[in-house]
Amino acid sequence: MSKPKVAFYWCASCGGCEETVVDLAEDILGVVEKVDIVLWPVAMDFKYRDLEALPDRAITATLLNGAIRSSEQEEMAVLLRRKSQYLIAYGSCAHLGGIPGLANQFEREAILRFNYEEAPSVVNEARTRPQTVTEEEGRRPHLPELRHVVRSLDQVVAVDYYLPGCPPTPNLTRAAFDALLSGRLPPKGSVLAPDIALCDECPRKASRPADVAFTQFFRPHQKVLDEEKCFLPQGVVCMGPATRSGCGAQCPGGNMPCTGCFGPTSRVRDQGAKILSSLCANLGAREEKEINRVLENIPDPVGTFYRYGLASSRLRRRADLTNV
Amino acid sequence: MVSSSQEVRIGFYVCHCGHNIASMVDCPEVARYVETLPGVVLSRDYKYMCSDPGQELVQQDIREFALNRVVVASCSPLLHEHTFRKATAAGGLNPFFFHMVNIREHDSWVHTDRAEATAKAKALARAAIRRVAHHRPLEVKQVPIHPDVLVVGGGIAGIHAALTLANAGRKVTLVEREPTIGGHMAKFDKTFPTLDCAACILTPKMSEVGAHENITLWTCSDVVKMDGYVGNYTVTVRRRPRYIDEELCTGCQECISNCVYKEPKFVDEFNEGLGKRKPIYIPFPQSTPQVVLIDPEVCLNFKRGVLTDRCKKTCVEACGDRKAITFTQREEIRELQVGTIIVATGFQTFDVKRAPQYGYGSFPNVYTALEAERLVNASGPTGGEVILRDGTQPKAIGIIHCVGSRDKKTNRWCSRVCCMYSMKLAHLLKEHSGAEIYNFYIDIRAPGKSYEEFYDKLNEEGVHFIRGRVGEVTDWAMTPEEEGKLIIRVEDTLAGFVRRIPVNMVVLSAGLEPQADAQEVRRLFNMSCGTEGFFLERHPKLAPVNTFTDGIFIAGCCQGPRDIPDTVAQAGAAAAEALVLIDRGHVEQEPNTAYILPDCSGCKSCLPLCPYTAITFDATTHRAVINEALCKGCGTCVGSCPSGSIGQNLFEDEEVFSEIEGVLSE
Amino acid sequence: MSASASPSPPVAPPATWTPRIVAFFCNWCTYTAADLAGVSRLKYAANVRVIRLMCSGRVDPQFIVDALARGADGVLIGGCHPGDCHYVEGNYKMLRRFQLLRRLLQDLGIAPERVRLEWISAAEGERVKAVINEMTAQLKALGPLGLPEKFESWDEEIIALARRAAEAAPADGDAPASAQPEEVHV
Amino acid sequence: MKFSYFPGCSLKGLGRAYEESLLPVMKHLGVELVELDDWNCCGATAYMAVDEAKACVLAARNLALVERSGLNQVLAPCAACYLVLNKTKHYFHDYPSMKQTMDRALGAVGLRYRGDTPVRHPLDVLLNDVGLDAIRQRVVRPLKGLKVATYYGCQIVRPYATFDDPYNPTTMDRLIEALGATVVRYPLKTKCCGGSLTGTVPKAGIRMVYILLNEARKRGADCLATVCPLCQFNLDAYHAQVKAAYGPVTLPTVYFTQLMGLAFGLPERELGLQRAAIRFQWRPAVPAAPVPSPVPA
Amino acid sequence: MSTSSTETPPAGPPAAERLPQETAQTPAPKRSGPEPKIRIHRTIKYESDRTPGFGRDLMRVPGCEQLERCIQCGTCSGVCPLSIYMDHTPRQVMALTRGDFKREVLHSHTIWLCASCYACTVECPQEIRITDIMYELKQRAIHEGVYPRKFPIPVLAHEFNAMVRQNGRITEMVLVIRLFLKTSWLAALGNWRLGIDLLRTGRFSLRPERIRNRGDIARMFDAIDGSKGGSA
Repeated sequence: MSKPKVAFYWCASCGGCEETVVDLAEDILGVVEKVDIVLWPVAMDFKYRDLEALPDRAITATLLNGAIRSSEQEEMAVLLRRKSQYLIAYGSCAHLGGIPGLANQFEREAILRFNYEEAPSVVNEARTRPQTVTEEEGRRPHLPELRHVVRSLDQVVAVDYYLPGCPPTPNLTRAAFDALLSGRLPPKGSVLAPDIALCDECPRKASRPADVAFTQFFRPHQKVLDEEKCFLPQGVVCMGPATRSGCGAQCPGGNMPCTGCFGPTSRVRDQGAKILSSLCANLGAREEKEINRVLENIPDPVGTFYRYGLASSRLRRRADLTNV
Repeated sequence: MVSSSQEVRIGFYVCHCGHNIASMVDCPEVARYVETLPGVVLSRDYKYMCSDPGQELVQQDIREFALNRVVVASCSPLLHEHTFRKATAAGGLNPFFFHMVNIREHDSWVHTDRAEATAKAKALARAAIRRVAHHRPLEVKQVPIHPDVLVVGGGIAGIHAALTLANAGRKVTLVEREPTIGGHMAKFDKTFPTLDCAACILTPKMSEVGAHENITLWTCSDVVKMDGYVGNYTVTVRRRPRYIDEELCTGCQECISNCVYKEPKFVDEFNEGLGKRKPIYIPFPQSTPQVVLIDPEVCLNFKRGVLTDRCKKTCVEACGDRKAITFTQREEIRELQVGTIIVATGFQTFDVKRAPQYGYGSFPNVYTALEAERLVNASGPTGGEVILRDGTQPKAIGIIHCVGSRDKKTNRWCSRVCCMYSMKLAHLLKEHSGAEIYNFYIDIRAPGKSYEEFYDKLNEEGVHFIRGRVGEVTDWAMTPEEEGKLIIRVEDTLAGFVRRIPVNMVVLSAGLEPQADAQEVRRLFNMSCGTEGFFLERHPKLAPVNTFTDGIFIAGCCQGPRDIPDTVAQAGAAAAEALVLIDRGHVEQEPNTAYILPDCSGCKSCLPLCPYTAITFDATTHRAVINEALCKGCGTCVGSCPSGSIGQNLFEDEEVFSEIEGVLSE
Repeated sequence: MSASASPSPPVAPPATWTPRIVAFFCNWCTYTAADLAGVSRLKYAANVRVIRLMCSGRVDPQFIVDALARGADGVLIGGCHPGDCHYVEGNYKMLRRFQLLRRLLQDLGIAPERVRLEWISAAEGERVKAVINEMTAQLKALGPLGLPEKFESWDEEIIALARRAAEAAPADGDAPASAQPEEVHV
Repeated sequence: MKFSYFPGCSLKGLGRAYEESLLPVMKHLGVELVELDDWNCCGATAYMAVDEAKACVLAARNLALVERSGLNQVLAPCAACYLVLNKTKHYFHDYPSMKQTMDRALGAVGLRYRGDTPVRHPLDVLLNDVGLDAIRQRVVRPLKGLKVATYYGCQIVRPYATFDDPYNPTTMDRLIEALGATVVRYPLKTKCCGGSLTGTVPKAGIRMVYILLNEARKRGADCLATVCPLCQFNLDAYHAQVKAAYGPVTLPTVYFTQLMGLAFGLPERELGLQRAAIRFQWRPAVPAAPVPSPVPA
Repeated sequence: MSTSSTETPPAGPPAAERLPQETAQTPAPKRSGPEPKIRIHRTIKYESDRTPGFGRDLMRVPGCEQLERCIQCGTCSGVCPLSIYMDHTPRQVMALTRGDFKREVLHSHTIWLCASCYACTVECPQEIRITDIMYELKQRAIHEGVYPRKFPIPVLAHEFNAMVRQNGRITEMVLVIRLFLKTSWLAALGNWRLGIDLLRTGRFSLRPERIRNRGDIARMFDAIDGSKGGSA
């Protein structure tokens, strides 16, 4: 058994990342030939105790996707960290918190209350909520606890590399495997994608004029989008200028603006603040009233600018005003 | 990108500034605290850091302790950053390894709790210590200075500045909005306190301007645009038509006597509307240039500014072969290259109608001070006789001080010259009419050389001084002696009771205020205005003729009310400041320019943000490029770059973040 | 949302608590006005820390969120009056950012009064004093923002986890979870 | 056009002729006035001198009642009421401590004042809402040949009014000229009538009345037109005392609304003219045109 | 001009503000028995004559803040229609107040002569609200009980207060009658013709005006008693 061991794991995520391994298509065969997959919940049955039984650092690399929200996910993250030589945050959720991270706009209590009591579709007169421990017929099953905030993987355990994307593209995954297997690894902590914004590889780049002054914003569904032209002069928010490249500009290729899943470049501390700065500075209006009229069509700045990055933003999550 | 591989060795100095800082900030304690911070090799407190020994201390320490960063906590960097950069350089370091902390203007002078002020000083110092670690060596650029000068405004300030520069051999362009130079001073009869005739001292200087080989005089002209930076300004001037070819007109004025209007009929601006002039006229006999002009609003040959054929053109006939009259003259736009600019645009007098309680406009015998100037002037509309609008001669005259001055509802400031000019007018009016003169004042402000003596002289002459701000000027009489007169109701505050004083003439000593277009002029030349609207000097004491824009200087009443001696002195100072720049031949530019990092994605977001078009898109590399010569260092593109791919010397992201961290990590 | 839901609710501010304000002042107008306030010996609250930039246009919204995240209770931005910017329109650029940023912060539960943009010309030393005092009073009424404390309270969960992990594998050479996760990130 | 109407104590007492002429004139112009239910003393001048806070509370009760009534503007014809209501509104906004006081007092009687009710004077409404054109159209008996000295007094132009120039108010001048009369230049138009001093320090008060009457007479006025019940009372009721101190000066003082009523051809007996000590007599040179029916409200 | 400094001053007081019919001579006070030629009293002020803090305290009242800016220009007196009768001109009242001369200010009859015409407030170049300061001074004089007992103005104010508290409105004639009863019978008699005029013209009404919710006023006052708006 000299083949390196590889694990895939899945925390708070949609599962799409695990599927991407299949997106490697025939290359998957090459990978499988060279490695042993020891953990892959979406495809293989595997027990916690089996994993625990492995010696520490026995797994060469673990590709963990999903954000960390529950105590169980935390435990798995810690366990996998211990068993792995390289822990790779795989995909936007593990990298930045991802879509689940948007929950950080709300208090945990509010989330529980809404989902178990107040949502229109809920019938729960007893106001029952999931408990971490219950007693039933003499047994005491445990349920994971929901943590106060959604975290990116590196906010829970040390991470060696990041593979960005929602989900990461096969090319990047393939390159990561190649690097891992060949040992030609970049410095620890690197994001395994180019450190330059998406526009660099966007086919629409050349169509952007040098004098954009926004007078109106549209959401993608509000307008018939020109398939060739840069989205920004069309008044559609595109996160491309504030987002790492490496995806091959797939969304613009499908006539949708970039939503920022690769996260910011290394030179940026807060992706949302940066795109906000750039878009607003380029508004045409001068009067407060007119400025706000134009900006009105960005109805949800948090959801727009921090779609993937709220959990790793400078403000990280909603502050609790009730205690302030 | 900004860190230096070398080990950081910081020297920190906290200045007592005598008691200015030390009385509110525990300087030794700050020094002790900073010594504990990472990277700090030595930390000292010292009485006067800006003194020579203070600066030498820095130089010695750099050499002795192999310092490679210097932080001084003292006054505002706007005051002494330059000083300490020089000291750092003299110690053998790049001057930009220095950073300054403002614990005087922003701390000791504005706070009252010693513990809080000391804590603040520590926080600011901590931020600087963190920041300075990121500093890098930078080069200062030198830009040559164009030796020509523009002077804007041809009053006594502009005239004096232009002559000073021209006599020093510099080429000067003097731009004046009116058809003649001379400004307000040309309207005065006498000047206080010496009572020498304004024309006698001004007109020789005016003619000298007109004749000087180094001065180009453009009247009827406005500056409409200014571009560039210190040493290299491009100025656009609009020259309005006067319908006379200045080169051909000899100033014989035969055209005026031959105008179809036999009698002067139109409001004479120079005489404050007290006299009349013709459509073709010269503002006053000593006008410079000695060239007539045509008022197209009233000239029969123009109907509402459009050329018609309604006149026999007798003026043209009179001009004959000289052919100086050109009805078809058009507005011209000219461009100038200059290195420095002196703005001397003067003031306007307060519109006394804004103080309706004094009845100007309702009662014909209420005059403004400038009208009174013309009335006592031998070359004025009445030949110097004090004859009122109703044809009578006054037996009693009230002069009301502070009209539109020291009044929060109009202008808050003291106009500084009114006390003196009111007394001058009191003297002249008494001399010319023999009337009883009452001065109504709040306080007499006579702080100049020989001014108090002038006040004494007026008292000796029997001019009445009543301390009290007049409540109203009215025409309703209560006693027979008041019938048909203007009655001034005032508290004689020194006597402690209210008085009613009937007079035949009231003179309103209007205050001085900024020109109506001061705000536009300010924007034009990139200057600031104080709250009252006068142009703001860079420092009230140490840089009174400098503005916040290098190479632009101010002189005269555009900076604030002042009298003629002060104006002339200030104009000389402004000329000297311009000469300093010109003679040095170059200016040094702060190296705070922005630059594009290699990881630019070419998204073009920054291109429209630069007001100086310093950022362009390189079509071959598909990246943005910043032209360092055009960049002025505002950093707007840096703050807006969505991928963090623009840096700015002296204000790098890391430097600012480290400051934020520094001020907040307690 | 009950206070008890948080792992350790922020403690009520002590009576001596004063808000911390980070101010970004443009070199030409507001910084100069603050100098003028000093020269005029005006007195104002000592809790403001001024960072000098050349223009309000340089104020990157990242600076603002960073200051709040690091414990500022309020951020004050001072620039030249509209039309007066030394760099033509840097202040307008800041105004535009400010409008959306304030909305964004509000959506994140941060009171809009905590971030303030003021036009203060070089002559308005009095205004510097008035604005700082007024903002201090407003922030006092709002109470501490306390983001670092909040982050710390969340981190208790992670510190506990790291401790458990360390107990489970004391010999493990790899670094346990960091107590300062945001520092780990790139 | 509909206003809440705050008459104030004077218009129910000494100044009832003002109300008697104001109501029909406003009705005639289609301005509906709804008397504020259960209004109380505005807290006027004398009260301000005893306790400013209480005066403000009194005024605030009225303003709160207006807001409760659902009408969004209040018309205060009396100069003192106009001033006090406006002053209270200013204090409410300018001084947090005053606002607290008002809130507390009103809270005790279950009322609340929000602070946004405009307080209007009839002159303001007539000039700016009704308009001179509409007024001119109503004139059937132009007051041609009548010389009027317009007397505004102090408190409607100072210090809170914004609808006219405090130095040289002209709203009443323009209104009276629209009625066909001639306005004489009267420099005392904003001088004080003596206020309550006629009653308390007669020597000072009577002198002021004399000056006002005498100057108007000297300038050829047939009458003084006023906007304030106290001014009207002072200028009308003390002729005997004036005569005793300074000799006879007889000049009638009318409310501007009375002149309007006359010009509109409204019945004289319904304009309260009989309530003056010095009766105002005016017979037009031209016979009246038929009176048009009032504008529907 | 009669007032030229070189000429002999006129015999009487200055003619200004004197009505043609007024006597040029200030009437001499009626005296009985021999009086000294001149009566003197101390006018010098010692520090102990001041009430330190009086001015500062007054400036804390809403509307009175600007007093500290007074430049003693006299505009207030210049426009005041009553300044001709005042023992201290309004300007002097400002100076005395600011100088903490509480006794002089509260005993001055200037504050009782102010007719609240606001001319001074509108004209003051320092935007001092002099009328409001006069109100505040009146209130303090009443509070301290230093006004003349039968001086009509404070009495009027007091009666006004009582009537409003009770009825919510003012019945002017009742007020006037009470005023005369409490101050001077003589004055009431002197005004008999006025009363007749009022009766004749239907303006003399003694029917008390009342509001419906009469308790309201008292309840409101009780709610704020002891807490003056300004001092909070």
